[in-house]
Amino acid sequence: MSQNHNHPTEHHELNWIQKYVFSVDHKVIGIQYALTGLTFLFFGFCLMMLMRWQLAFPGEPLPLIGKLFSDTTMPGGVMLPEFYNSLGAMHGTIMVFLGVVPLAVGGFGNYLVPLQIGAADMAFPKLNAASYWSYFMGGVIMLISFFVPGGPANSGWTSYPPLSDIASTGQTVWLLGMVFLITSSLLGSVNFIVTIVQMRAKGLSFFRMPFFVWAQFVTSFLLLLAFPPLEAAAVLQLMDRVAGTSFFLPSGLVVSGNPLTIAGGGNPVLWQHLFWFLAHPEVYVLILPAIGIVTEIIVNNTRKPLYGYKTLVYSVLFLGFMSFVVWAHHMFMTGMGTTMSSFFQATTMIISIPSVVILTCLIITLWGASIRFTLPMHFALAFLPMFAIGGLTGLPLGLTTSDIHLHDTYYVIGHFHYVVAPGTLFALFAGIYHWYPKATGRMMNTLLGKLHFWISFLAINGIFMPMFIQGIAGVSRRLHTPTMYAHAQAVQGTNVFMSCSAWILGLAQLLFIVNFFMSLKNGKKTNDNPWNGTTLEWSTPTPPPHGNFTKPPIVYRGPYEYSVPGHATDFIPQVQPN
Amino acid sequence: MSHDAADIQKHIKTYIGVFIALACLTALTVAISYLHLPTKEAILVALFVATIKSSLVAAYFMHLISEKKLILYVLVLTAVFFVVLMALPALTDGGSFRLPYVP
Amino acid sequence: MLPEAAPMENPHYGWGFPPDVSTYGAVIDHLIIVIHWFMLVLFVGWGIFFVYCLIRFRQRPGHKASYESAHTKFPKFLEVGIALFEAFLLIAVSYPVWSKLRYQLPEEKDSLVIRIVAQQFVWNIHYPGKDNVFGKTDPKLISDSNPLGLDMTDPASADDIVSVSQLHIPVNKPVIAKLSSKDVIHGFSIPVLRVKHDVIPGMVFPIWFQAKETGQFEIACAQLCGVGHTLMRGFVSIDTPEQYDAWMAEQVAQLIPPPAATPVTAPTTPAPAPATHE
Amino acid sequence: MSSALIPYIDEPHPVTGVTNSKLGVWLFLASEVMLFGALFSSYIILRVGAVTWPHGSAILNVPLATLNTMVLITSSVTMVMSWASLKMNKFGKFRFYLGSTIFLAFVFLVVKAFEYGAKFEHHHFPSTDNFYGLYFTLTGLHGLHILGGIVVNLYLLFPGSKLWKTNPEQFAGRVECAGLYWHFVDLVWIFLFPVLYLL
Repeated sequence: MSQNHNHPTEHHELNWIQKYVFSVDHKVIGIQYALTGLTFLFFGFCLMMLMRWQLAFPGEPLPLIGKLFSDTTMPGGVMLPEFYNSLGAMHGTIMVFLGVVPLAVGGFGNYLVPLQIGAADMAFPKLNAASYWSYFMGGVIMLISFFVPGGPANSGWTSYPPLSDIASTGQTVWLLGMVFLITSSLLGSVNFIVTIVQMRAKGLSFFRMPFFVWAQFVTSFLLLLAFPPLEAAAVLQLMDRVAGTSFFLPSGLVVSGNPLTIAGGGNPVLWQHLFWFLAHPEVYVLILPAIGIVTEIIVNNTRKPLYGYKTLVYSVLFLGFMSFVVWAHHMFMTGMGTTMSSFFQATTMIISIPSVVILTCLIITLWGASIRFTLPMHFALAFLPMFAIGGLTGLPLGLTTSDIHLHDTYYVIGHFHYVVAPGTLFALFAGIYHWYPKATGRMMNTLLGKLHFWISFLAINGIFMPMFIQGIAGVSRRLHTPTMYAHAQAVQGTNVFMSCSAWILGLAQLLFIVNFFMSLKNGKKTNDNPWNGTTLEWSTPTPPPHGNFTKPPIVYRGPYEYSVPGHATDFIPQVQPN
Repeated sequence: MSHDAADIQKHIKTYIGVFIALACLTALTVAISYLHLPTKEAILVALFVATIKSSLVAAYFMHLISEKKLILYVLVLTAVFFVVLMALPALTDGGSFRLPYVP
Repeated sequence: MLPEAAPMENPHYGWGFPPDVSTYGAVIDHLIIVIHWFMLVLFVGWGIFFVYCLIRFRQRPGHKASYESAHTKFPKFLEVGIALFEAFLLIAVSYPVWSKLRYQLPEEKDSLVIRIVAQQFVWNIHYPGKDNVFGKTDPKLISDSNPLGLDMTDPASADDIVSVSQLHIPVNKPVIAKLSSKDVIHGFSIPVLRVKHDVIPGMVFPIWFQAKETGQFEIACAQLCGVGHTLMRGFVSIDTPEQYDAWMAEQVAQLIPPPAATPVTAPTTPAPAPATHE
Repeated sequence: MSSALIPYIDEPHPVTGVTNSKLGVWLFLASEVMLFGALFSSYIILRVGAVTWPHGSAILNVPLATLNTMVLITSSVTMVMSWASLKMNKFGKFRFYLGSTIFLAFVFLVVKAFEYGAKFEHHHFPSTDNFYGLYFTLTGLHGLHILGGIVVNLYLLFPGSKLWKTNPEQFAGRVECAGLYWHFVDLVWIFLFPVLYLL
């Protein structure tokens, strides 16, 4: 039950562990989320860098690093297909559930939402800590799965049965880990919604909220209502694997010549429905906070009000709503009938419109601006074309006819990575560079940051752009040895290019890591409002103390009052009375 | 909260009334099941009775009948997605063009 | 267990689409190309505006941001335009083409009807033989020599041909393939024929395709199906009618009458199907 | 800690009219609706796709389940009565009613255990067929929810009831929230009962 204790005693000194480890302060929890999420992002990316060796040079031993691996994974440095499949499955799982969502929702959401709405903390601080630790447990369980016999889950991050039902132990551990991660998201989403509904500062009506808060609000509803079906599916698959039920196993299965001794009568497509009922809204869970962050940064750096604030709000609400009724476009090739495939194609086309609206609003905001090319602005601006590519390439996948050729090819991978990697991840980097001074009181190094940006920007396009070429050529995804096929052999050169880009991207992240830690000590000290921002988080002391605001803030105006004519400064904070 | 003792007394009467109604409906639904209606009718009747029962619980025990609008909005939203979750997978699966599996 | 690699002749694979040897593939390719032109126009349009804004409205001394938003109806036109174009693609192209490709199967009597039974990690191709009737199968009878579990007590089974990962089809004749799987989900894909469908155990999907050119090509698995997903390569040989008949005759010649042992293991009465029906 | 910073813990928000906890519990219940919704949706798909589907009343123990239904309904009444007692400032009565709720919840679980035991004795396991699979999964998950409710109610009955002395309003709010959850568990059973046992 979601209640927190009410100790009337105020402030007694907390020891280090209470303050920084088992803290219930939303800012500490936010930073915990962000750091854990960033660590997992890097780890998940390392898995991919390993896979990219195999893809670029199939069957050749990986020099140096390859020797570190066991004979069950990379004997002699050559990657086994089962290990490749494990890496693929875990890359997806870690990036989505342990990396991006915790960083975007857990990290930025926790840190910023209470600050931006003028609250002292989240509505349920203990629940918030429980949410983090549940996530942490889920992460630990996922890591443990690397050490169980047979390796971690190897049936893809989508875990389609029957393959996942008959997979090695790692899949069971994966399901357990997912249960923890889902619980964490559910606790978090309840907390966000209650906080946003109940705890906005005086004067902060819904339509004065910063757009980031709106994005988090919609995201929370998606998590709240879309995750439970996956939890149900995980329970059913767990029963299949542990108790011998056959919810996802039809009758008459014969695996490598041996008939399965099961009751049968199940339906493998049922899993896909339950999985994608979550996983499509999950795409918007990944992208909405990113859009929120980018909006904040773009408005702040254009020094003018946001174009079409209300349009944007209605667009994300509509986007969130529609995301629940498009999921079966992931399943066009599972034999659905004319009516339903027409329905899902239509909803898929409809959901593209609000994305266009959002992008257009953000670009038109640039008109008449005075654009400050700060470091976070670099990443925020890069987000726009990258997200555009990601969104546009969804179009041929959303139409069944063109999907026939592109389904389950690298085109799909290119499409969603453009949304999530140069899209969401760039937004998250932008957010880190933007709010780092608020959290630490110091700026991050601009030169290192710009190097990080330009190398990452070029490298990340170098990874994902060739995927469209491979997809058009018809290369199936999840191939351990792409050179097996003549049509894939023809585009094998792109694989070498992509892999090199990926390794360069990996190296570029070292610049970020160095910058992140170095700036903690050596960064230039800043005042409370280094970017001349208007929203409430810039009205707190830096870093914000426990309880955030020195006195309860009162909000007098909308979130983006920049360059108001006749005003001395080019920005009016929301808390400024006139 | 604006409950005074007299209010609560009235509530308690309602609770007992609801309890009796629930008990009767439970008996009813069990009794109907012994009639062995055709499957379709049986499902309709059983779900109809269950819906009445759950509405009673939600309306009176969970005070939804006098609950604030905010809560109702949340529940309406949930109900919409609940219907989506019930209907779309079943429709998609039922309408598929696959042939029956003959081993 | 792996089939020998067949020699690859002709196909001019490269960047861009794989060669299209199907009778209907052009419309799929055209749709993809049209969408990409549409995407390119939008992206370049946006990009020009974007870069123009970045240059013209950069921060510099003497330049101030305006509080007023741009007053323009342009975004509305753009959004409506995109919506209309998408509606056009959907209603005029995707719906009719998809329903033709997926749901309007050619007449069975004019087509070659085959079963394709996927398993980890081969494609079993089941030809009905001369009688055009598939023999009964039963998962209980599946063995190394009988990958489909053909019931040899069924007279229709006698002339059935089972080919492992070698699909031979005659050119210019529609082929109806009934897809099913013995174990996990596979993805039946022949890029050059622009045909792809998931193969899901417990269900049978009838799909069709038709080739307009002869040649040797590959079948790929599109869905992750386990350790050997990559190795699940099949071969499709699109033959002239003469070549096809010759190949078929060769298969028939190899057909050995079932050894006496088979009828013993087979149940005398047809086993009650432990099956999943629709 | 320092919850003085967090408003609307014991008094409702002036605009929304609810406390944080109440909104939180309702949101949690919304997610529970989707959880059980997914399971019911699975039930529909599996049942429609099945060749044969047993009639629940033929193989499950309907009288025992009817008894359990009555036990849960009664426990719902005692739960709401315990809240009403607090509202009327009768702490003793509150303890009696909440205690009864917990007792009835245990009765429910014991009956359930007997039911499970009988099934196992006859070698009916989740793996027997999808009907039994769903029966055990759904009732098992529901049983876990009952167990969760028992833990919460035990907390409110013993250590948590100290709050009554310092902040009765907040304590009543907690009991109400626990009640909402408990009624929801009852509500799920109201659907499970006909779906599994009678159809």
